Amino acid sequence: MIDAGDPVRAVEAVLFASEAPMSVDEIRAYVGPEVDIRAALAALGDFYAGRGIELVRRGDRWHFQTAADLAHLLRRDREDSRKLSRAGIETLAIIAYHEPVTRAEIEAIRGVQISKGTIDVLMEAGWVRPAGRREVPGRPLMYATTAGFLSHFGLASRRDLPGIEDLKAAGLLDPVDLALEQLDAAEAAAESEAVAEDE
Amino acid sequence: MIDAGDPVRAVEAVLFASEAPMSVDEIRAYVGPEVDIRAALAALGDFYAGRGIELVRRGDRWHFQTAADLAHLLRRDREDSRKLSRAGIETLAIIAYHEPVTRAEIEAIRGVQISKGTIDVLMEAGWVRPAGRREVPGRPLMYATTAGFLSHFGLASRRDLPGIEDLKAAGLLDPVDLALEQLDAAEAAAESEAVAEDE
Amino acid sequence: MRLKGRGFSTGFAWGAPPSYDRPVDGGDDILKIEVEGWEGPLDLLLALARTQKVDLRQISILELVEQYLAYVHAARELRLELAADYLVMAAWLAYLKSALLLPRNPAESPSPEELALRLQLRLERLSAMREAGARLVARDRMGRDVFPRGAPEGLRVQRQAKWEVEIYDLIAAYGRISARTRPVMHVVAHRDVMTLEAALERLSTQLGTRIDWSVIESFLPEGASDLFRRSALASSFVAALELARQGRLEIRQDAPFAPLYLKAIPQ
Repeated sequence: MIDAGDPVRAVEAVLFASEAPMSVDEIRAYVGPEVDIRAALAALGDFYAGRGIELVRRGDRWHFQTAADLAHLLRRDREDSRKLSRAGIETLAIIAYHEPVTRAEIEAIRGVQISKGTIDVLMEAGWVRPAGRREVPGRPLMYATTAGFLSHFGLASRRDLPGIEDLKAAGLLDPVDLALEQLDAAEAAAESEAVAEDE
Repeated sequence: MIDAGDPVRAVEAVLFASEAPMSVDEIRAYVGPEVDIRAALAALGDFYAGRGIELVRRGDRWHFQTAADLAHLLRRDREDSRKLSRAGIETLAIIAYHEPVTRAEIEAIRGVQISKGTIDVLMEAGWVRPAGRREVPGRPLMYATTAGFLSHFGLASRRDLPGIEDLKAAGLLDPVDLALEQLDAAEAAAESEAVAEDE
Repeated sequence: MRLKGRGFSTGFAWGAPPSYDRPVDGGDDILKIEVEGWEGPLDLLLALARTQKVDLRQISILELVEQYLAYVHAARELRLELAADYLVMAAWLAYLKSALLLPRNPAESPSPEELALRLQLRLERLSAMREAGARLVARDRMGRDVFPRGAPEGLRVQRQAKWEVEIYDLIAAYGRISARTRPVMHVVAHRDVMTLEAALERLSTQLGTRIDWSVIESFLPEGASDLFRRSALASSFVAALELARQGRLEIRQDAPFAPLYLKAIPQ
């Protein structure tokens, strides 16, 4: 039987009441500095393993959610409002596996320009954020994924992206060399336009 | 050890994800007709007894909530240091020197209108309180300072506030010519009488 | 295939070019083309490469080039207006094909083999990303497969403003208000002055008793206060000017700021 003493109860209550995943520091701000929060989280994780509710880690944040294998019970009359276009899914995957990447780099990988709205939709969903500028001519904006992305797709960290180690080993996640990828002048022109748009 | 089998897990997940307390019939609509929901609820109730989360019954509906004795953890105070606006300081000074005063009187003394928010801020800070109504047409609310005001400013009583003479000696009044200073003296006398009256 | 004008419905499909005899799309003899479905020439190349049914690493680039060119050719025969980038890719692939087939020019860099390898890597990367995207969206997703708590109590941060204000600020503010709003009254203190009229009379009278040039100060009353003397001097000077205008006296000054002498003009 788990020790239901104060620290574990406190962390359990705070995470349970929270509207968003919480980092250890955020939890500490509520339960107090003297609590060993990592130990409490470990105890809670063991305790909830296999139950209808699970404690999960997403990035450096923790939260409770329903067990995935019970989705069929809960999904009824909930419709997936976030249907992503094919371009959206690919763009999201490229950002997640290559981050930070510029729009021109995403376009080089996909071999086609992406419409302005594609990244906007991903940002609106809270999965993608601007992440500084690439220090090359034009200083194009770079994009990266967010904590919300990890949490939505059930990833503890980017290392958990499916197959990322294999892709890395195969050299398929090497930085996109725009100069090499630009197979033709037309694409190069299109990309420099896109870069200009980003400004 | 509690049975973490399907019925209990299912009810647990459904109640957890629900946005409102659920009746047995509502739960059944999610988990299926073959499930003994009352038994599952009883098992969950036992299981969560004494934890940071509790299963509670409200009428004929059930829901999870944070343990009542931990409610204090769900709130934390944060102090933001902020500068009181000039209007705020002046209004507080006028209330302190002239209390009880109505808003119209404060404005007459300041020579400038004050916004509604100014007195609200002072009340929120715990320095000013409503102090009855002036028995004149419109019955305007009067304001006075609080014990919190005295303790914040390290005053034993309002009589500790320096009078006009003290302010002058401290160079806190703009230089004025001789005739005006005599006028001040007369007013200061009148004011100290007024203060005495208030005590 | 993206077409200019987008005049085709998304369900449009057309048959494979006659020269194209390889079964595609899982045994289907027809290469179905969603007109709006192709996302650029690379996408089309990847779909064509898939028809080789080998690992992308073992793909025959020459064969792929043939497939692509045949495809573009067929599209043109059908008078479909291909977007420019498809044609640019076709031109580049035709160049690559000839470079791969013709005798090597060793000075040329990058070599045709390297270009072919890059194309293959691009296809691999696009394929990998497409697959990764599919795996990503198939995961247990929040709000679709797993659910957060439906009615969290919520955590509250109570912001308490800690007002930075000292007793000094308060008192200084009151001083400021007092200074600002007290009724402003100007009282001119009573002072002894010699009026112009008095000075005129005094000067006229005294002038008759003097014979020679006399300094103006000698006309001022003896033993008066300093303030009164200054007033008397000013008034006497103006009176002297008036009398000079009337032709009753002369004024002499040897230099700027030198003593001022007065003398009556005999009438």
